[in-house]
Amino acid sequence: MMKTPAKLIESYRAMLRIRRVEEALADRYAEQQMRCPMHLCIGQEAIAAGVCMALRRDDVVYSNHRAHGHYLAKGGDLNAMVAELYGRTTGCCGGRGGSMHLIDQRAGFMGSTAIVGGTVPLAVGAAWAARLQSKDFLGVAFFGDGCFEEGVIHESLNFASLHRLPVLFVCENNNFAVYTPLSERQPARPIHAIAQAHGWHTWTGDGNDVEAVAAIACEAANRARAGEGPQFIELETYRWREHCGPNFDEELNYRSIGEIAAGKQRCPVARSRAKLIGECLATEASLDAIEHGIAVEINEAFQFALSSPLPLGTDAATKVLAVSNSCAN
Amino acid sequence: MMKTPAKLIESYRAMLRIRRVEEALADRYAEQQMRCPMHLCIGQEAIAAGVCMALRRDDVVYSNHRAHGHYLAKGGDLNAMVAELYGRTTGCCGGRGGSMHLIDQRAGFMGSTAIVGGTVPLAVGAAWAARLQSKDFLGVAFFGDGCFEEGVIHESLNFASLHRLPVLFVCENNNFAVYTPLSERQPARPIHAIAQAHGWHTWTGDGNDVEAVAAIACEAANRARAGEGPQFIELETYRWREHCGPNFDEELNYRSIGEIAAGKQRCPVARSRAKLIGECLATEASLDAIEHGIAVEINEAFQFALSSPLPLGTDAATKVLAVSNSCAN
Amino acid sequence: MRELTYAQAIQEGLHQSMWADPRVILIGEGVPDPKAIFGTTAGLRESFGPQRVFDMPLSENGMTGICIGAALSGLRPVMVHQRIDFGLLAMDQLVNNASKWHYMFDGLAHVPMVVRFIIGRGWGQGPQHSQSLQALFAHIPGFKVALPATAYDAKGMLISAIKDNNPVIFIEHRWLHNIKDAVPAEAYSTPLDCARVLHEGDRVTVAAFSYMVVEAMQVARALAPHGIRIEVIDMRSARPLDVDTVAKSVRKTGHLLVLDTAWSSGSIAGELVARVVEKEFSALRKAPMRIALPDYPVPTSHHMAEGYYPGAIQIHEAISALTAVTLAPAAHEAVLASVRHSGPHDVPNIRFTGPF
Amino acid sequence: MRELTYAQAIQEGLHQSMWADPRVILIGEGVPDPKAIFGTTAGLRESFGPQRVFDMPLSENGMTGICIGAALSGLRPVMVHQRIDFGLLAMDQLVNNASKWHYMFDGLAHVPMVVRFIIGRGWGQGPQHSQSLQALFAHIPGFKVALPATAYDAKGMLISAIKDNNPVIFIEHRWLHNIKDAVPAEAYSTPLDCARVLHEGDRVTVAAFSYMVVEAMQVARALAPHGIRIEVIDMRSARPLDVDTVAKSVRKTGHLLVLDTAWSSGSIAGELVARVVEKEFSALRKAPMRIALPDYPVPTSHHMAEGYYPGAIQIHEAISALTAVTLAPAAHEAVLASVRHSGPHDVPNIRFTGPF
Ligand SMILES: Cc1ncc(C[n+]2csc(CCOP(=O)(O)OP(=O)(O)O)c2C)c(N)n1
Ligand SMILES: Cc1ncc(C[n+]2csc(CCOP(=O)(O)OP(=O)(O)O)c2C)c(N)n1
Ligand SMILES: [Mg+2]
Ligand SMILES: [Mg+2]
Repeated sequence: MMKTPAKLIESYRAMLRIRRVEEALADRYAEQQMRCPMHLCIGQEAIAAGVCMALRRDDVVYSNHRAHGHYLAKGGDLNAMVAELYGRTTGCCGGRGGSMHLIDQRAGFMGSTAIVGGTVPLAVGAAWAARLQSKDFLGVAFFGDGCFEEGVIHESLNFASLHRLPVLFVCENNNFAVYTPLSERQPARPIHAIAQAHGWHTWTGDGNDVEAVAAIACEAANRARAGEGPQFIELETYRWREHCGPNFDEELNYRSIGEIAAGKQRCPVARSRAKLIGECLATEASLDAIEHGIAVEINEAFQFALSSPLPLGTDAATKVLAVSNSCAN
Repeated sequence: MMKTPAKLIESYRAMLRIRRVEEALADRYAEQQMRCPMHLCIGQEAIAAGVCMALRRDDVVYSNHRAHGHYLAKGGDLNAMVAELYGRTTGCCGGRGGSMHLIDQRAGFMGSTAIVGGTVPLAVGAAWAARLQSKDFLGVAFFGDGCFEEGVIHESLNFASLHRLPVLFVCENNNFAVYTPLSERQPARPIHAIAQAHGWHTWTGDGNDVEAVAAIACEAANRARAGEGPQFIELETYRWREHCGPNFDEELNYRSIGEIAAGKQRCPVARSRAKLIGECLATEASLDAIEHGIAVEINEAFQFALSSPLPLGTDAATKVLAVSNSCAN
Repeated sequence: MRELTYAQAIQEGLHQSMWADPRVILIGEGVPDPKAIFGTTAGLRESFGPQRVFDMPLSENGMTGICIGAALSGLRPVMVHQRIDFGLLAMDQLVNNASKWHYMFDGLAHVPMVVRFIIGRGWGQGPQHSQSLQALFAHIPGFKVALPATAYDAKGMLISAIKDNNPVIFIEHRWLHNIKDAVPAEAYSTPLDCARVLHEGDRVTVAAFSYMVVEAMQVARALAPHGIRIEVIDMRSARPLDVDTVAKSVRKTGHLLVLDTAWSSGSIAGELVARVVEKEFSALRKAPMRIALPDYPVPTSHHMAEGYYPGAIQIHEAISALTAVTLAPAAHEAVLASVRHSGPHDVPNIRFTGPF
Repeated sequence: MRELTYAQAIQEGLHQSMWADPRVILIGEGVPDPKAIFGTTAGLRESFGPQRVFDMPLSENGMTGICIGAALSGLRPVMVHQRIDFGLLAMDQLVNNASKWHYMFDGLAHVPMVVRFIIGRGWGQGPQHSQSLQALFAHIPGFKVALPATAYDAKGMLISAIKDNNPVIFIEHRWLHNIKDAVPAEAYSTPLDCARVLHEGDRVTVAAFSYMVVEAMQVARALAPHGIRIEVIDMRSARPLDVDTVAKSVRKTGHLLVLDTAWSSGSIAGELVARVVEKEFSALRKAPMRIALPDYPVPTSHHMAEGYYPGAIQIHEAISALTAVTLAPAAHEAVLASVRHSGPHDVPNIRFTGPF
C-alpha cells in the first residue's frame, strides 16, 4: 500500500500538517486565549498519520488526552478543532470540550476524552456493534504506555479476544506517563506480550517511521476486517514537548538532554522528507508547496476560530439530557 | 517436602476436614439457622490444603466468597467459623460477616470478602508491606477463574511484577463463574499465560492432586521468599455443588450429568486416601481415626456455635469507626 | 385484572422492548443462566438468541465502556448487575463517560443505555451485598435514576428507560421482585420524571422511595379505618426529583416524612427534605422528618441486623409524632398488628429460604 | 506571624508526619515528579527516599487495594490523586473495602489510610477534570471526609488524618493551594469532626465547604463595615457533619445559607440544610438557602463557563434576600466592588497562566 510515491507524500503531508498545526497552537498558547489543558503530540505524528492511512472513513477511532494528531489524521475538521481550543461556538464540541475532547463523527472520529483508559473499551464496543449489526467497520483505540496500566485494558483485551472482534489497539509507547518513566510503572517486559497472551495478534514497530507504521496498520486492519480477530500494535515513539502545555521542558530534568536530543533525532517528519527527496520521490519544490498549503490552511483555521462567535454562559445549561424522540409514543 | 508419609497424611486430613465441615454445613443449612449466602468448596479441597501446607503461619492469605477451605487450611479457628455462619457473637467476625467474610489474623488469614477481585490487590499490598518492612512473609491470594476477568487483576499483576514482590496468586480454575462456563467469558488461551506475560513465574497443575499442588506451592513459595518475584499458580479443579448454597445442582442443566460425574471421579480426597492405603503409607484404621477425630471436632464446633450468645441489634451500631489512639496527643 | 410480579413485569418489559426494537441488546453476569437474574431475564435468550442476549465476563467497568461504545455505534444496551455493590467497579465509565458524553460533545452523540442495578436486604447479604447506593447516581447530571416500586411501574418505566436516549440507572429492590400488581399486557411507557400519589390523604405527606413505598402503603391502609388519611407519594425517580408533586401535597398536609432504603446521611431523602423546605418552608407546620437506614453497614448476622431496617412501625411512630394524633390504645394496637412484618425479619416472605 | 500557602502547609504536614512515624508512606501518580502535585509533595522523596515516597502505575483501583493491603499489614499509606475524577476508578476498593473493613471484621483490623483528592475549577479543566465529588464519599459510613479551607487546617487536619486509624478522604480545592495563612512550624492536630466559626455574626449563618469559605469570608468582610455581621462557619468536614455548630448559630441568626463547590442536587449542602431543618425548624425564620453549582457539567470554554461558578456576588444577593436588608446604593456598590473577582474568571489569580 505504502509503496506508491503518492501514498508516501500523502503520509508526509499528514504528519507535517499535524506538526505545523501544533506548532501554531504552541506559538499562540501564550496569548492566553486557548484556556484549557493541551497535550501536544509533536514527535509522535507518524503513528497517527500511518495508522489512519490504513483506515477507512467509516472505521471509528477513539482517542485520549493527546488527540490532535489522531483527529487530524482521521480527517477531523481543522477549523472545528482550532475553534474548539479557543472555546468558540464553532468548535467541534461547541466549546464544551477543549483540546482533550475532540469529535468529528462524519470522519469516523468518535471522541477523545480526558480520563486515561476511558475510551479504550468504547472502541471495543464499536467493534462489537459492527459485528452485531453485520457491518465491516473497525473499532480503533489510540492510547499511551501509561494507559496500559489501567485495569480496563485487561477487560477490553479479554472481551475483544473472546468475541474475536474487529478492533485495533494502537499503543503509543513514548516511555512516559507525565514525567514518570515506564521503568517506574511497569516491569521490564514488552507491553504487547500481554495482548498476545490474551490471544491478540500483535505487531511492533518504529513509531518514527511512517511507512513502517502504515504497513503494519494496513496488514492489521486487513486481518481484523477479515475476521481474524483483534490486533494490537505497539509503537515506539517520543514526545518532544512537555506533557501538557506548549513548551519544551529540558529544565524539568526528568529526562536527560541527551535523551531528548536522541528523540528529536528520530524525527518522523524529517525522516520522511529525507526519504522522499533522497529517493527522488518528490522534489524540494513540491514539498515546499505542501508546506505552503498547510500554512495557508492553518492561517485560515485560526482566522476562522478567532472570528467565530463566543458562546454565552447561558449556553452551558443546554444539552444536559438528550431528547428522547423514541419515547414520544 | 510432600515426600514424607506424615505430610501426606496431614494433607489428607486437611482436605477431609474441609470436606466434612462443609458437608455438615450443607446438612444443617436447611434448618434455616445459617442465614447467609454460603459457597461450598467441596471438590476443591486439595488446593486449599496443598497450598497452605507450603505456607508459614505468618504468611498472609486473602480469599474470596468461597473461603471455608482456605480459612481452615491456613489454620483458621473452626469454632469461630461455624459460629460466624450462625451469626453468633463468638463468630470470627462476631456475626458481622457470615460465610463470605472470614478472618483469623493470628493464623495469617487476613480476610475474605464478597466482591470478586476485591482482595487480590490486598495480598499484593501485604507483600509490599513485607518488602518495605524487611520482613519475609508472603502475600497470598486465592481466587477463581472468573475473578481473573476483573481489571484489578491486571493492575495487581503489573505492580507485583514491577517490584518483584513476594506474592503468590492461586487461581482455582473450576471452569465456572456462577453458572457461566469459562468459554462464554474468556477466549481459549491459558489464564496463567497472562501472568507470565506480566513477568510472573507461572505454574500449572492438577488441583485434584494434593501432593502435586503442595509440591508446586512449596517451590513457588520458596522462590517468592528468596526474592525471585511473584508466582502464579493455576490449578484445574471442579465445584461439585451449586454455586451458592448447600445442594447439588444437576437439575439446573448448565453442565452435563456426565461432566459432573467426571468431576467427582477426580475427587482429591478419595485419591489421596487411595494412595495412602495403596502405597501402605497409612492403615484403614488410622484413617478411620482421623475421620473420627474430625467428626468429634465438627460436632463440638456446632455445639460451640449453637450454644454461643446471640448478638443484639444494638451491637450493630458499634465499631463503625476505629478508635484512633495515635491521634490522642 | 391481569397480575404479574415485579420480576415478571421487568421480564415482559424487556421482552416487548426487544421485540419492538432490534437495536436493543441485553447483557449481564447471569442474564441467560438458569436463575435468570431473579427471573427477570427468563426466556429472553431463547426468544432473541445469543446475538442479542449475553452473559458477560466479570469486568464491570470494561463491559460498561463496551456497552457505551456499542450505544454510540447504534445499539441500545441494557446491562444488568445482580447487586448495586458491583456497580462501584463501573463508576468511572458511568460517571465520567456515560453521564457526560452527550453534554461534553455538544449533543452530537448520546448514550441510550439502561443499567439495571438491584438493591436489597435480608438473608445475611451483609455489608458488601446489600447497599442502597442510589444517592451516588442521583447526584450526577446526565443520568436519569428510576426506582420503580410497583410491577406496573417496573414495566412502564423500564420500557421508557429503554426508549430514552440518555443513560438511565434503573434500580430494583429485591424485596419488590415477588410482589404482584396489575400489569397490562400491552407495552406502555411510564414517565421517568413524575412521582405518583398512591394514597390520598390530608394529614401528612409521606414521600417514599422504592421498597419503602410498600411499607408506607401498609401504614396508610392500617390508619385509614381510624380516620387518619396520610398521603403516600411513590417518588419513582431519584433524578430528576419530582419536588413539585411533594410540594403540592405538603401545601395540603403541612407535614413531610421522607422514606428511603439508604443510609440516612447524604441520602436522596435528605435532598428531598432540603428541596421541599427551600420551596415550601411556610407550608410546613413542623420540622420534616426522614426515615432511612442508620449510618453504618448492615451486619450479616440476622440477629444483629434485627432492627436495622426501619419499616411500617417506625413510619407509624413518625406520623404520630408529626401529626400529634394519639389513637385509642385498642386502635393503636390494631394498627401495629396489621403492619407488623410476619415471619423472620430478614426475608420478604416466608417462602424465601435462601441461599442468596 | 509565620505564613505558608495551603500547598506548603500540606507539604509540611506530610513531612512532619513521615518524620514522626516511619510507617507512613506516600504514593501517587506524580508524587516525586518535578511538579510534585502542585508543590504539595516537593522534596519528600529527597527527604525520605524511594522506599517511602512512590510514584505509581496508572492503576487507581488496584493501587488503592494495594495500599489497603499495606495498611492492614502495618503501614500507613497516604495516596494522592491529582483529580478527584480519577477516584471514580477506585470506588470499589474505597467503598467496598476501605470503608467497611473495620466494621465487617468486627473491629479486628483497621485501615489507616489517607486518600488525598484534589477538586477544582478553571482553566478549561472541563467536564472530566473538575468535578467536586465529595458527596459520593460523604454518604459512606466508615469514612471521614475532610475538606480543609485554610492552610492552617490543611496542615492540622492532614496530620490528624494520617494519625487516624480510619480511611480519611482528604479533599483539597486547587484554588486554595496558593492561599496563605498563619501556620505554626510545629506539628499539630486539628480535629476531623468540628466545624469552625471563622467570622462571628448575628444576621445569617453562612455554612461553607472548602473553597466557598473564601468567597463567604470576602462577603463577611465587605459587609462588616456596613454593620451587617454574618456568621461564617467553615464546615471543614463533610463526614461527620458538625450539625451542632451550625444549629447553634442558626438559633442565634434564624437564617441559614449553605455553600458548596459541588452540583446542587444531592450535595452535602442539601444534607446540611436537611439536618439543620430537622433539628432547628423552629429557630429558622425563613426558608434556608443553598448556593452550589448548577446541575450540569462545567463546559471547557471559559466563555461558556462564565457564570457557572457562584461566588461572593451570589452570596451577597442571597444574604440580602434572607435578611431583607437593603443597603444604600453607594454602600451596595462598595460591597460589590470589594468582592468582585479581579482578572479572568477562570483563574484563581492573575499569576495563573495554565497550562493545566
Ligand atoms: C484515570 C486517570 N489517571 C490519571 C490521569 C492523569 N494523566 C493524564 S495524562 C497521563 C499520562 C498518560 O500517559 P500515557 O498513557 O503514556 O499517554 P501520554 O501522555 O504519554 O501520551 C496521566 C497520568 C488521568 N487523566 N486519568
Ligand atoms: C465484582 C463482582 N461481580 C460479580 C459478583 C457476583 N459473583 C459472586 S461469585 C461469582 C463467580 C466468581 O467466579 P470465580 O471467580 O470463578 O469463583 P468460583 O465461584 O468459581 O469459585 C460472581 C459473578 C461479585 N460478587 N462481585
Ligand atoms: Mg506515554
Ligand atoms: Mg470459577
